[in-house]
Amino acid sequence: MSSTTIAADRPGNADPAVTPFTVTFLIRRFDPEVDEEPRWQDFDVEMYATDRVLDALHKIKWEQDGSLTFRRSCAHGICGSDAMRINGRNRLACKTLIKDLDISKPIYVEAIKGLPLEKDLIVDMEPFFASFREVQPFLIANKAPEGGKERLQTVAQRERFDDTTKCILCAACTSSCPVFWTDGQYFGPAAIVNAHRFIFDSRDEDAKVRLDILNDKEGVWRCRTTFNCSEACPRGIQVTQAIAEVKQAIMRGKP
Amino acid sequence: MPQQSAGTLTAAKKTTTSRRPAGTLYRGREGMWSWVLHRITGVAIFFFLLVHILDTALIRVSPEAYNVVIGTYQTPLMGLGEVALVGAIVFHAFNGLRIILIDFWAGGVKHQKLMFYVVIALWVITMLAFTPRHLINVFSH
Amino acid sequence: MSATTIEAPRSPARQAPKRGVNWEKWGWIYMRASGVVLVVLIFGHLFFNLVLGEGISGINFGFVGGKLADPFWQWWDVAMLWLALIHGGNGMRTLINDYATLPMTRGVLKSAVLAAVVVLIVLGTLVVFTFDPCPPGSPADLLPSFCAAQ
Amino acid sequence: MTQSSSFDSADHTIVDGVHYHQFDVVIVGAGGAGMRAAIEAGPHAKTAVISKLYPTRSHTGAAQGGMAAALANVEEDNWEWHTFDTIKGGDYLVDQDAAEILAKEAIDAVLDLENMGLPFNRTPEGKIDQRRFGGHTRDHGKAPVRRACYAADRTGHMILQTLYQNCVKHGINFFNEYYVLDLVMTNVDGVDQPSGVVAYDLASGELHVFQAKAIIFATGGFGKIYKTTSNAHTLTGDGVGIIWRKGLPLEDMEFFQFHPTGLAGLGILLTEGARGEGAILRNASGERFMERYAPTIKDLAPRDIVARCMVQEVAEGRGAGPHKDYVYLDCTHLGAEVLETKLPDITEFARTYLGVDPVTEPVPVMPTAHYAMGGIPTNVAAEVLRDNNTVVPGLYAAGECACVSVHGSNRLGTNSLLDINVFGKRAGQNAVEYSKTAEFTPLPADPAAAVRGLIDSIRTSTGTERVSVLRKELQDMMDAKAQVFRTDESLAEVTQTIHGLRERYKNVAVQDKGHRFNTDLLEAVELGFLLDLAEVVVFSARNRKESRGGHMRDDYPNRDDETYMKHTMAYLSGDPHSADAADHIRLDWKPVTITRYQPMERKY
Ligand SMILES: Cc1cc2nc3c(=O)[nH]c(=O)nc-3n(C[C@H](O)[C@H](O)[C@H](O)COP(=O)(O)OP(=O)(O)OC[C@H]3O[C@@H](n4cnc5c(N)ncnc54)[C@H](O)[C@@H]3O)c2cc1C
Ligand code: HEM
Ligand code: SF4
Ligand code: F3S
Ligand code: FES
Repeated sequence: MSSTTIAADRPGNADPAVTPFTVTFLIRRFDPEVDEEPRWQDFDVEMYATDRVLDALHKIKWEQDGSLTFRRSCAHGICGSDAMRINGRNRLACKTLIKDLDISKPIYVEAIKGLPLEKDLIVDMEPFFASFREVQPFLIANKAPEGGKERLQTVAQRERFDDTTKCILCAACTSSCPVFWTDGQYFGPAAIVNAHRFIFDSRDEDAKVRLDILNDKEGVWRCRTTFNCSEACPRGIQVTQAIAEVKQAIMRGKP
Repeated sequence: MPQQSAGTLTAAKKTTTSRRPAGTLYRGREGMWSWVLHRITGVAIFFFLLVHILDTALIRVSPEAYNVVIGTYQTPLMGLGEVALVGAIVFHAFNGLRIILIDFWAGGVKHQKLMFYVVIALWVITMLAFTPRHLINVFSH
Repeated sequence: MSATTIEAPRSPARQAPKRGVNWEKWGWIYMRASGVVLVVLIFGHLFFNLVLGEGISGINFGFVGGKLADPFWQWWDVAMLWLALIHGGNGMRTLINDYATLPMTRGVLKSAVLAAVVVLIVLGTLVVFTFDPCPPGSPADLLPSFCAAQ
Repeated sequence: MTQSSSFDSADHTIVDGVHYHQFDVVIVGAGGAGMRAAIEAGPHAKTAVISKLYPTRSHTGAAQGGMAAALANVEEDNWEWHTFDTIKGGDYLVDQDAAEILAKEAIDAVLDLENMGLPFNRTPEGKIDQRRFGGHTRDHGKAPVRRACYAADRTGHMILQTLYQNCVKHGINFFNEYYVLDLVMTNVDGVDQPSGVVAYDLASGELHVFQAKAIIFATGGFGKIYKTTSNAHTLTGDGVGIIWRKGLPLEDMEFFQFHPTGLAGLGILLTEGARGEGAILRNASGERFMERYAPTIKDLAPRDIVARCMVQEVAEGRGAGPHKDYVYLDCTHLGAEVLETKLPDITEFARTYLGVDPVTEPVPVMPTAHYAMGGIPTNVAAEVLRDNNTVVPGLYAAGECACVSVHGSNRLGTNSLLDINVFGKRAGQNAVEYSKTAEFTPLPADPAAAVRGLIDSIRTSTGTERVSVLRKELQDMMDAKAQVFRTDESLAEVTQTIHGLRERYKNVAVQDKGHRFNTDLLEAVELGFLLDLAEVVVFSARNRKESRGGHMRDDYPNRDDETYMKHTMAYLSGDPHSADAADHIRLDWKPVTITRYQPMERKY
């Protein structure tokens, strides 16, 4: 696997990276068929500085305990499968390098918070996607484009919503939000980000509906600007900024 | 179909699924901790305000009654409590302004961390000015 | 060159809220507007009462009565009373919505906050506008200095 | 349960613990091809999309550079040139009627996506912007042309999101994290007809049988037969493997594309769009070596050629780094502005994963296993073929798992995103048409029996072999012996290894014996498919004693049109455990459709 490639194959490594060292991982396990409560379990893994937390999880699963369960696919931060809480912060395991963590202490890994825990690092994503679907995250444009061609859009108009098109629906933001943790009813930053992506798209004709949806009790007004979402977003989306822009648009009554 | 087959599932499904993970404390940054403080101070001020209105209302009852109650505010212990209260109000007020700037000033989101440290700095300055003055008043009588 | 035509979307699962006054939005705006005014009012209040003169030790019926005899301070305090209580009450409502998940508890707590806010606003306003700074029969040394002149 | 919208329990019955569903159209796979088909099928027929991943996790989202279409938005272009480039790029092993359809329908495919909301980069006039890409030329090879429509270096991400958004709009039924593990065939009048699929629900471990009139396979590639690959961990070729095990043929499996610019040692892709924007490949001494190999289009030569040149540079000692085992992709002259706006993601990949900043330093790169040109043979209507001419009624395939063949022996960059849209759409439309007149084929008794047997045997196995060990041996071997350069000897060695691994696989055990979210178990199942597919790749490769496109034989370095101007068709024809692959794999040929362009020597 590319992920377990030893550092010696890798270019650009400073020397310290070539010697492996032992890292302790504390992982919050939960087997729904056995456990009543989640429990912490520790694993020692040989790692290189340039390895990622996902590599460690793979090493544990493949060499020590096959029952360790987590989602992953692309292994380079574009599919959004492996958001988890690493040392108390939401991160993608495949984008978190060992060298960026303090390995003198154990590394804590647990599932993201606020969504129902299913098994080990897996949570039920359905409530998350349900919120996403509710903001009508698709282009609504009733007029046919001229001449059966593309709808025109200036470079500046395209730039307006560029940031929020990057979302990979990993839920790192929503599950880092203290307001979302409270009762799980809040739409959450990810849904707002995806609404923003269409509200500010010059081709879209139904920004009003989305603004109405987010003007709801569980909508943008529940955001308390705690910025956890922006800190957590692996795509570097300025989530709180997007939420602020939606709030402004609601107050203006138009995008 | 045989019992151990993949198609059959053990019954306990629903009872064990939906549980909210607790786990470690989330390590948020400036934004989260400022909110935690804002929330705590807001609640504290609210409860103080309830009491404060009631005690002030005693001026309608009689000067004596009012003076008795206000007298308790002038004890050294309460004096320290007042420092805490003013500290809470000052933080809540400055951080409230920070939140308002985040919401309405275009550069607010970008500079929220800086503004948090400004809030802390202003809070320290205000408290350095207020505390000695107040404690002298409390302890010199 | 025909591009795929796309039919109307399914109806949203959560109905878009009906038009009308949106309390969440106005509550949010109110928190900010009142916050700005409150900074002035509360800081003024604290400065006048705790910093000037003898600070807390100087506060007694005479001091407060003297202040509240002045319409300027009357309106100052009433404004502070209303703005702060509604601000604080609305803030408490947010907290209750966040942390009290049972509908029953939510209802009870919110009613309690509402009751407290209403009662105190009424009480406070009445006190400020109806009280007499020089109640007859009270010892003169407890009263504001101007009472003697009456 | 994790399906998205209107699925409710009243829709299905449970018999002996197995859930039974009925849909007119069942689509396996929710990548670009699957969801493009769903958008066609959903509104007109009762449709289900079954996917082992949440749709937005599919690997289409990893595609970066662009999607080709001769829109001529920025310079003169037309679909005939695009057709020619596709055919030449595929080293003439392309079925030319299919390539023509691909190039012609490309224009609508891009406009469809734009109209669905895809945020393409724009020209100053507000039209869809286009960039250069390897092998795409004006007027039959005169010079590179701007043909790739793109959205920064996130084109695939935008396509995947846009298609998912439109599936939400249409309220498509998704069954997410359901692993399809078998195609159910019913013997009707002596002929096996597809009647449904069997899926394993990851969340519960329960089995679901989906009876369907029309079934579309859109399960993507199988890059995980290699160690160094741009493909996701989940691209294990399950769909192709299922078809294989049914005795249906696989086409042109020896042609696997190695993308020149994978991050060295990691395989994470840096798009060809980087070279489209002007980045240059250099060897250790800083020489722009592609000038020597392809004087006209240099770094923008097709991938097979560039990959080969890179491996050659390294083999001849001109590689860079402490082990002289990679070359450089030099973007430094592009400037921070271009990198941050047009290539932001790959800039970040290099920074995150290698700690190299492309703005100031050249990035170490080496070829990485990228794309399967071969797969399930289909005609241009996306119907799956049972042999060279006969279709399997009601069975369709589209996307990377299918072989139409528009890519021949080497796919041009940006033609795959195009492929999934053009043939995904066709598959969807044709499946609906078919389902309107067809009847349900009755299911056999206990259609889930085979899958249940497979799952149970792995779950209860007390063997001693570990999945990860076997998989690593397979992948290491494939990288070492069946990569960019192959010889009869190296391929024979891999065949031996695979046979050994297959024997050991019988003895594989999993530690997780549970029912819920048992990914341990599924990795074991996936390894089974990897072994099957690797064997077909290697066996087909041994049989093609020539070099063409992505298939480079050191021992037969020339293209041999006389003997090999034809597609390989491989069939499973015996017990896969037999020691000699020839005892269980039967190879056949299928002619290449040639319409306008006679094979010529391929020079750039
Ligand atoms: C890094 C990278 C960059 C690329 N860049 C470009 C580019 O710039 N331009 C271009 O044209 N092409 C590019 N390609 C190629 C192109 O992206 C892919 O070939 C194409 O996206 C494949 O789409 P697909 O729909 O066939 O498969 P995928 O998107 O891989 O989807 C496969 C689907 O099948 C499902 N599935 C698989 N097995 C099962 C099963 N057993 N049961 C149920 N569901 C299953 C999966 O869940 C998934 O939803 C790139 C590829 C990679 C890897
Ligand atoms: C001094 C000036 C004040 C300012 C500038 C101010 C500002 C604010 C602002 C902007 C908010 C909204 C926070 C958000 O939406 O995230 C808020 C919340 C709150 N305020 Fe104030 N406030 C002030 C005084 C008070 C007073 C006097 C009280 C008590 C009565 C109070 C109690 C609260 C409470 C309970 C909240 C809710 C906290 C939360 O939801 O997290 N505030 N304040
Ligand atoms: S906004 Fe960022 S953190 Fe949130 S879901 Fe999208 S990519 Fe993930
Ligand atoms: S974390 Fe939550 S409170 Fe707002 S700023 Fe982000 S949504
Ligand atoms: S595995 Fe795809 S984002 Fe981490």
